[in-house]
Order: sequence, then structure tokens, then C-alpha cells
Amino acid sequence: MMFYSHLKGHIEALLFAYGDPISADKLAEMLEIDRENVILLVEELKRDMASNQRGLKVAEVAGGYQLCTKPECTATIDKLINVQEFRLSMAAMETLSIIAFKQPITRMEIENIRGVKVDSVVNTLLERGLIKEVGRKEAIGRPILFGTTSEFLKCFGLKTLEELPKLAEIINIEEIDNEENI
Amino acid sequence: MMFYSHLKGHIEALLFAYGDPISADKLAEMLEIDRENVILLVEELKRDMASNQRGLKVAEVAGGYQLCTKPECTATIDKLINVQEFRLSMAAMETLSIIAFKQPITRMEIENIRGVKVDSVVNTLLERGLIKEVGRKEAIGRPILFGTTSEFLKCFGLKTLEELPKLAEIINIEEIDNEENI
Amino acid sequence: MTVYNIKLQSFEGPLALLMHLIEKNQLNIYDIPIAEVTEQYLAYLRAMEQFNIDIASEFLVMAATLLQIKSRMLLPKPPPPDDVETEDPRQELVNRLLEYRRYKQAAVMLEEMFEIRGKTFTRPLHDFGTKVIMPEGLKLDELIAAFAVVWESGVSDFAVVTREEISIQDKMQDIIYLLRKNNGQMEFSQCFIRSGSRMEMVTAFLALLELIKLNRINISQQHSFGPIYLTWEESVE
Repeated sequence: MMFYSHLKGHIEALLFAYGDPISADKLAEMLEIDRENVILLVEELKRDMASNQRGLKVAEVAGGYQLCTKPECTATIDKLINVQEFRLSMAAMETLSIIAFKQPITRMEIENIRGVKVDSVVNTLLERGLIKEVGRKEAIGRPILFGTTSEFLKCFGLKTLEELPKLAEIINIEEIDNEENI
Repeated sequence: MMFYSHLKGHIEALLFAYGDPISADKLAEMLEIDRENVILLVEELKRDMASNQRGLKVAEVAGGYQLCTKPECTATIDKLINVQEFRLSMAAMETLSIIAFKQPITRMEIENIRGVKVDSVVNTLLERGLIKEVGRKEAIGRPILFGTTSEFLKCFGLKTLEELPKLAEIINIEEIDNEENI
Repeated sequence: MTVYNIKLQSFEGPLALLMHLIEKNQLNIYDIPIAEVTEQYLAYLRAMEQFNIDIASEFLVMAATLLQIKSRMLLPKPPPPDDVETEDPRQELVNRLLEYRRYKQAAVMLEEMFEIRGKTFTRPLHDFGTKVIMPEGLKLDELIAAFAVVWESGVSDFAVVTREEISIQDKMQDIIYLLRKNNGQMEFSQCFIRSGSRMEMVTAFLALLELIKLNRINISQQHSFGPIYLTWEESVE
């Protein structure tokens, strides 16, 4: 491994220059080494960055690695950058959670769960690029099916969509708790 | 100095998030420490980054500090540039051949020979630098005359345009061929 | 049970309001005291009315549902037939509330993740652009050959050209032939690309319409702007 250690710097430089997440495969291709070695190098890089004398870290989001600042530096950075508050209303967050956990899903199906019209909320989510059309349902009127985007993964710090079922379990556990309470 | 060492990480994060150069004074203000200490911290940061296991460095530009990639990583970063091979379609090759053998020629004249609109093909050839405007025809509307470029010569391994066979020769060869076939 | 302490906060929908009432009164969601909840729910709607707030139809539908459940609960129950469990009139509502609550909880969890992620800064995506590599080592022969092709066809332009070279019938057969060759399915655009002449395109289009009319082919598209596929309807043959 140590043989490749100088490539850590190259990974750091690549992630810095690109900005968006880069997958392990893509890094492997660019560095002309095996994917396994990329993963090991990134692990080393993460360890190096764990020191409190470093302000950056490598996050795993949207199927790739992304360089970002550590949360403990947020307050300092806030002094520098006028952060545009990107807030989602509770209605938008609820709708997004339904889409995330039940995708692909139609507008009507979302409305059945939430008990209200969701047109404007869905449009907001589409505009923000958090959801997208993923197809048409084989049903009368061939309604649009919605799913989440990689922007969604980035915004919520998720590696892949596969992480969602694990989160769903957490919620189900609560339900079981309630039933036991009876 | 060591008392402030954790602020190195904050400087790193600030430079990362901001992108543009930040002056020592501005950093001092944000970190609420003396300018002298900022300068010492940045010196330390630079020393940390000197290792060949790091891909970034702090450059002093435009009266401030800026985070940037190291020159030794440039070749790797260049791989982020999308490389696309330009293939000549049959339509493009035909149009190019007309321009090559009949230059200077107008778009209309090319269309008369090919029997179809050639706008998009001509635009592609212009974009790729295989042809260029070489003047205007003394005719109604003063239409643009096209000719081949030195890029064209390079692609076909020609030294000069003189190496192109004369139009008459080609047509004659063809005609002789045809006659032989009959 | 007082009506007076209902604060007139706005609720996204009837389910949100019901959840609020259940949580506020610490009711068991699996055993909702329906009379009590209905009363509070209606009180809320009345308060909205007093403040001239438009009540969305969904709220009224839910009010009707609650009243219906309430009346069914009041009806004397016939003795349950052996082994058959009578369904609780509240069951469907409870299921809806449970599902709604699940996504409410998911939303809270997502919001936390969103906040944590929001505390980190990233750099904007840098577009490194595209570099086009020009072909090298092209052969002069290819250029001459290409020229010969157009020159020849150009010459023939002045020859007598017969109109209506392709009949619709021919094109229909052509499409069927292509479909068979492609195992019964091909992309819409493929049935045009033979000579590419305008005449051929028009004929091909008419031939297609004819084939669709005869139920010989089926047209399908997976998503908007996606490729259109033609499928051979073997059964009709």
C-alpha cells in the first residue's frame, strides 16, 4: 500500500478540482490503479484528515467521494460566505420522504398517503432537482412515476439509495415499540 | 503558536470553501486572532502540505492566500477533461471532399452538388476547424466562400494543398473507370 | 374536553390535524376514542369557519368519514358469528394514520440528515470541458472516393428521374421485412433509413399508418422523448 501513498495527494487534488463526488471506479481509471487500492487510499486519506489540525474531510455521497469542510468549521465559514438558506418546508420534507421510501410512486399515490393535494410541493421538489420523472405507470392515464435524484443523495449525505431501507427499519422499530406498549 | 494549531484546519476549510484568495487581515478578523499569528499558521499549513502525500498547496496570489492543486498533479487532473474523438460521418466526408476539390465554394454550390441541405454539416466542419471562410463570392447576397484549413492538411497528412489531385484528374479517373466497366 | 384551548394553527391536511389531536391528547392510535376525536376535529373546523378561513374539501371529507365511523361504533353489534372477526370500523382510518405517521417520522429523520449535511461546504462542480481529438492519418483515397460518390449522384440528378419510385405497398413490405429480421421489434427511426429521401420518408410514414390500421404492428414508447418501438403483431397473421 505504502507504494501508492503519493497517490493520496492526487486523489485529494482530483476531489478538490472536480468539486462533485467522484466514484471509486472513476478514480481507479484516472490513477491507473485497482479499485481496491483506491478504497484503501481513501481510507488512509480519511485517517490523515481526522486530525483536528485539518479542516477538510472526505464524504461518501451519491456513489462517490467528495471533499468537503468539517462541521466544526461551519461557524467560521458562515462568517465568510452568505449562505443561502436552502430550507424545505415540512410539507415538502414529508412528500420527499414518501417519494424516497416508496419510489417509484405517482402523484396520486402520494396524495393518498398525505391526504392532501401535492401538486405544488411536487413541483418545488422537481425544480430543486431533488426528484425526477422516472417513468410512467402502466395504469389508466399512464401517470408519471417519480423518484429521487443524485442531487437528493448529495443534499442528504447519502451514499446510495440502498441506505434508505436501513433508515426505514429505524422507523418500523418505533412502530413495533408502540404495539408492545398496548 | 501551538496553542492555535487547531485553527490551521479552520484556515484550510475557509480557503477551500471560498475558493478565491483571502488576505491575512481578513483571516485574522474571522478567526479573531492577530495577523502575525495568521501568517505563522499559514506557514505551518504550507509545511504540512509540502509532503508528497498531499495534493494541495497554499499559494500567495493577489494579496491573499488561495488553496490550489500542486503542479505535480496536473497530469492527473487533466484526465477530468472529457476527451472526445471526432469521427467524420459519410455526409461530412462527402461535403469536405467537395470543399477540398472545388474550393473556394459557397454553401449553395455544395448543396447543388450533394442535393441536400448542408448547413449542419458545414457548421460541424467549421467548428472542428477543418474548413474556414476564405472570402465572399461576387454574386447576389455576397455568399461566403469556404476552403480547407491547415488542420485539414494535418488530418490527411498533406504538406500543401498542391498535393491534392486536380479535380479534372479525379473526374477523369472516374470516367475512365466507368467506361471500362461498361 | 374543552373546545376553547384549540389554537388555530394551520394544518397541511386532515391527517395532519388528526395526528395533532391524537398526540396532544396522548391518545392510543390503535384505540382512538372516536367520539372525542370527532368532536375536537369538528370544533377545529368551526373555529376555522369563524375566522373565515377556507376549509379545503379534504377536511370536510374526513369530517364525514369520522361521523360515519362514530355512528357505526354506536350501532348495537350483532353477536359475532363463530370464528369470524368483525372488523373495527376505525381500522382503515388507523391504517392511514399509521402510514402517515411513518412518513412524518421519516421526514424528521431526513431533515436531521439534511441539516448535518448542510453544515459542510463543498466546492462547485468544475466543468473541465471537452477536448476533441481530430482524426489523424485519414487517407486521401477516402476523400477522393467520397467525392466520386457525390459527383456521380450529382450527375445523375440531371438524368430523367422517375417519380413515385417507392410505393406504399413496397414500403409496407420493407417494414415487415425489417421487423422480421429484427426479431419482431425495432426502433421507429429505423424504418426510414434506407435512402433517406424525402419521398421515402413520406411513403414510410404512410406505410406505417397503414400497418397500424391493419393491426399488424404496435407502437410503444417507454418514456416521453424516448425511442419509439415498433412491434410485429404475429398473432394477427
